Amino acid sequence: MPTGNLSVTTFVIASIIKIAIVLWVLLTAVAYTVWLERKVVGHIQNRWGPTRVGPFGLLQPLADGLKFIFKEDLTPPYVHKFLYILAPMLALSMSLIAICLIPFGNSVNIAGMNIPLQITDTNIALLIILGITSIAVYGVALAGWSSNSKYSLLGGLRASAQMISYEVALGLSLVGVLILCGTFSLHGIVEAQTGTWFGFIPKWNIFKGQFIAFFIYIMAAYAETNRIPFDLPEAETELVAGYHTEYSSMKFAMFFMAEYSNMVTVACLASILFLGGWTGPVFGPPILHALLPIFWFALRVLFFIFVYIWVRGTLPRFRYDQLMSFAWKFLLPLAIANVMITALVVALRS
Amino acid sequence: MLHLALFLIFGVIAVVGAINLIAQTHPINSALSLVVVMGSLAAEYLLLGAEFLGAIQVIVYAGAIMVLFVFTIMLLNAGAEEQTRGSKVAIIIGIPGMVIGSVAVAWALIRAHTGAEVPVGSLYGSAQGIGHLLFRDFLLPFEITSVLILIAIMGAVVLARRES
Amino acid sequence: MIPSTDYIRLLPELILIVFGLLVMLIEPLLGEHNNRKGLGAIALMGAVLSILASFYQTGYEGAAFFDMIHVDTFSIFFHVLIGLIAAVVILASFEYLNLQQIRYGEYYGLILLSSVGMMLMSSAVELVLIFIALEISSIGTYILAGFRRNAPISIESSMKYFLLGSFATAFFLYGVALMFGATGSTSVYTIATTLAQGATPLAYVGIALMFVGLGFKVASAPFHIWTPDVYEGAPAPVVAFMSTGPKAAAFAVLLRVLFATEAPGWFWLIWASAVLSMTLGNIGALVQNNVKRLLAYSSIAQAGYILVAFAAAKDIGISAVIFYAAAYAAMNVGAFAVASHLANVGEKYVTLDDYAGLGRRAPGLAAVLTIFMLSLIGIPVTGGFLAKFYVFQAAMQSHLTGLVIIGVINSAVAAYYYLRVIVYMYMREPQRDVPVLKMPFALGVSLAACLAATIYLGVLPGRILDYAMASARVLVR
Amino acid sequence: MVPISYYLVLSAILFACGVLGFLIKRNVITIFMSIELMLNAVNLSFVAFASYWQALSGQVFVFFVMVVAAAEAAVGLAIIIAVFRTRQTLNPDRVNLLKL
Repeated sequence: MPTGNLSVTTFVIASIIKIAIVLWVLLTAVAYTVWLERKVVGHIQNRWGPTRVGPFGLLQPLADGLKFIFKEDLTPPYVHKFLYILAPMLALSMSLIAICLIPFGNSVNIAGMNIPLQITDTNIALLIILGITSIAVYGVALAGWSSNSKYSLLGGLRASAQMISYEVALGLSLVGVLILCGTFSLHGIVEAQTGTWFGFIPKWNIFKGQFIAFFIYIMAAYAETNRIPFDLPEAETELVAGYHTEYSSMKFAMFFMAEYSNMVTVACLASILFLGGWTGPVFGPPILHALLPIFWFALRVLFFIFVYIWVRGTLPRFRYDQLMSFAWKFLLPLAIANVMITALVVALRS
Repeated sequence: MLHLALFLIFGVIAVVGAINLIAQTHPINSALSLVVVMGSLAAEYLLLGAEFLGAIQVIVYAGAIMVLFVFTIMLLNAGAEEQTRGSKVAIIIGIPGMVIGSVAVAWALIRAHTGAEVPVGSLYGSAQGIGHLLFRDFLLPFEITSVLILIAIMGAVVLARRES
Repeated sequence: MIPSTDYIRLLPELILIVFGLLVMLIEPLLGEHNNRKGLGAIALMGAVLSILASFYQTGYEGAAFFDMIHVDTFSIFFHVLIGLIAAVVILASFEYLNLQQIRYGEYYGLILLSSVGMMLMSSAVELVLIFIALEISSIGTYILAGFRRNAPISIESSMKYFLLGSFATAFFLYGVALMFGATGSTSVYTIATTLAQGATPLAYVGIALMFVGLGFKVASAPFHIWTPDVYEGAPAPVVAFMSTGPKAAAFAVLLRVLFATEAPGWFWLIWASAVLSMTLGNIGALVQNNVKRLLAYSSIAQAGYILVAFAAAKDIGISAVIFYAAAYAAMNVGAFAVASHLANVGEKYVTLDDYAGLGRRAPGLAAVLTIFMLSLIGIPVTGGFLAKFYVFQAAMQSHLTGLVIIGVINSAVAAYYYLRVIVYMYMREPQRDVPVLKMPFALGVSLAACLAATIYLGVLPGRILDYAMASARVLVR
Repeated sequence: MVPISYYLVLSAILFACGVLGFLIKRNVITIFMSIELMLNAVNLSFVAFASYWQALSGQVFVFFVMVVAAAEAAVGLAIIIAVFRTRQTLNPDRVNLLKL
């Protein structure tokens, strides 16, 4: 049962509170990921990044947000109006739904009630996330098509082809983890990674032989979120801005937010699947017992986001045919080999 | 009660989506209606306890097959369909045939004593359960689907490849 | 663990898969303009080996893979038949592919892999596997139909075949679903035991819907509309393949589904479909000028004759079906092989007028085609005669006088259009200059094989008939 | 509690919609989508009957139907693209080298 040991009312109230907190944290994280990106990339390129608004430019996200809201909301003529409006909404809402399946920590005890730090847990959480990411393709594809512009259409075509192709590798890279953990529940996957070898090597999946899977996942995830070096759909030099060329103001902001919140989701998923989620040393008073797991989790997510930005500051963009052959001729065989080897090892051991 | 309400909500969405699929003239609208139908069918699967299938339905049908359709529509940039008079044979034989067939199926369903109420999720279609069946009893069909997929890939490549 | 005998029971299919993969892997290694005959030779070897493997199965009858397939004399017969059809068609395709500038070696791979589906159809005893096998054979033939890609007519026939075929598959699937609903199982034998306790309306409707799907695959009326168009557009050797192989396999499935499950209420369905197929097929063929279309209508009518045997009593009826399937395969593959040779580059010469005067220009070819036509009419000393004879005999013994009368009248009507082809060949002056190419060796071999089979079945039917009888007994048990 | 027959009726309605779409639509892609709708309707029947008989094999069947649908989609769309290349139209009435 979904309610666990709680009454229905408390469950609903707790869920609403959790949803509010998660949304707030997520949107703040998205805003400050943008800030961080500009800062880090700035430093990599030997400049300062945003400095004017607030100390260290910390209020820059706020200013950006206000700018998006107050800009003229232009709907070009000749677009397919319904789909043109639907597309960004679809993109954003799908990326927000995905986050509600992510567990941020183990359950906490508040006033005698055991509340899991997760909006919802199901037996097939991972599958649902995969389903949501595959629906998210529509946002991009429809944006490209409904704009009725060549650049958008090409960007949309490229993006949907890219996302479908990399989804195969992404899905296969998870199979190894699933074989080791034997569950689709994200909570269960983290549980399966608790403990250490020799007291100091954590039993994370990445150390259980899923090293290659981890890298396949990371590469596929970059492509899924359309980030450099796989940001072909919005390659400015050839396609203006790709599928969102014709979008402005809030609708553009929605795509923007969707992209960054997808980054956060992907980073969360990577931490859960490969790096043991919230596991880590827990000590001190009860309040620390509750907060430390969240801290460890956040640390890992932050690490991934930093790597994202680092890669962006470092690597050039692929060519489109290279991108496709990389997915099909390199990542896919590698992922299949990983699945086969993992399955073989597990089968021989049992 | 909740079960019935959910069934009705998603059932109505599915039927409306199916009708919209027929009523729309632009293929992309039809495709999106079909995605809606598939999504609500996934919800119906969840109501029946087939949670693994529900997820797979979204991933495979809505997320892969229909994306392929949308992709093709975008690629061909096909406009709204023209209203030509189709083959009369299809209408003259097809529609009455369909009506008779529907009546027959409805009659059979009503007579089939399937009015039994089954509790929500009484048959829990977990990934484990399906996996056990798939890799034991249905091992051969499972392996043979690889031939099916191979033949489909080969065919698609041969047919869609441009002449050099 | 799966016992090793299970793999022997799957051996013909496994061999075809391996060779299909081999063709696929070698094809990209060949240069753009290289000849694909080598691939054809590999494919031929695969087909022949799988026929031998089917014979080898004789000592290993029984169920395999958790009761998914059932190897018995019935399935072995169809395995050999399908293997032979594949081998002969591959032989007949060597020249055709060169002539039509088709440089895709996948052609041979597709023939082998779709044969896998057809073979599995004949041995599967589980509706899941039957469905997948049916789809393998169908998808393979959809693609093959569009293989003459530079001709719009070919790709259009592929599209027509694909759309109508998938439509029919959906009906078949719905039938399976209702059958599953009526019995709680998809295994043919479990269904049989459940149905023996009394059938619900669900089972009746399920059978009817499954018949729609299978009726489409065997091109029986009223699900035959696609046949002439698809046969006209598809490459001629492919038509030889898809008018015999999938049809034989679909008849095998129909036999299993109807008789092994003791399904209820199919008699009048089959009866009506048989009458309609014979009549519509023959009437349609009367007015055709295109030889491929003519043969298409003729194959609809032939399906009708086979269905007559379905309606007859079980054992003799089934053996008549099996015998007819073999005879039909021999003469139809032969007829289409001749048509594919005469069609020439771009399939230009396919009308009856192009056949005028063939008796003088290419006496050998004309004689061969004449024999196939006589066999299709049902003239003694040919396989077609005995096949028809057994069908009508079985129907007579089951007191289906009405059906026999309709069938005989139809055969008489049919004689007109088959004879018309012969008349054109021998008694008409050619209207335009139609070049006849030299007979290549491979095609000659395949024609000789068809001819030999047709005559053999007409003169020495004993062994095949005994075998068919034994298969029939296995099926009804 | 919902009787299984409700699910079956829903599935039958969807199937009929698919058949109707196949018969009256004049765009090859939409016709193909109608076929997909029919397959989906059948899947619902399978899941409902699986629930009725308490037999997981019904759900496994749906699994196979999805595989087949995917294979069909790949081939079908390739065929449609090839037809479009030669005829520049998706209207089956204009793809008429073959008379029906």
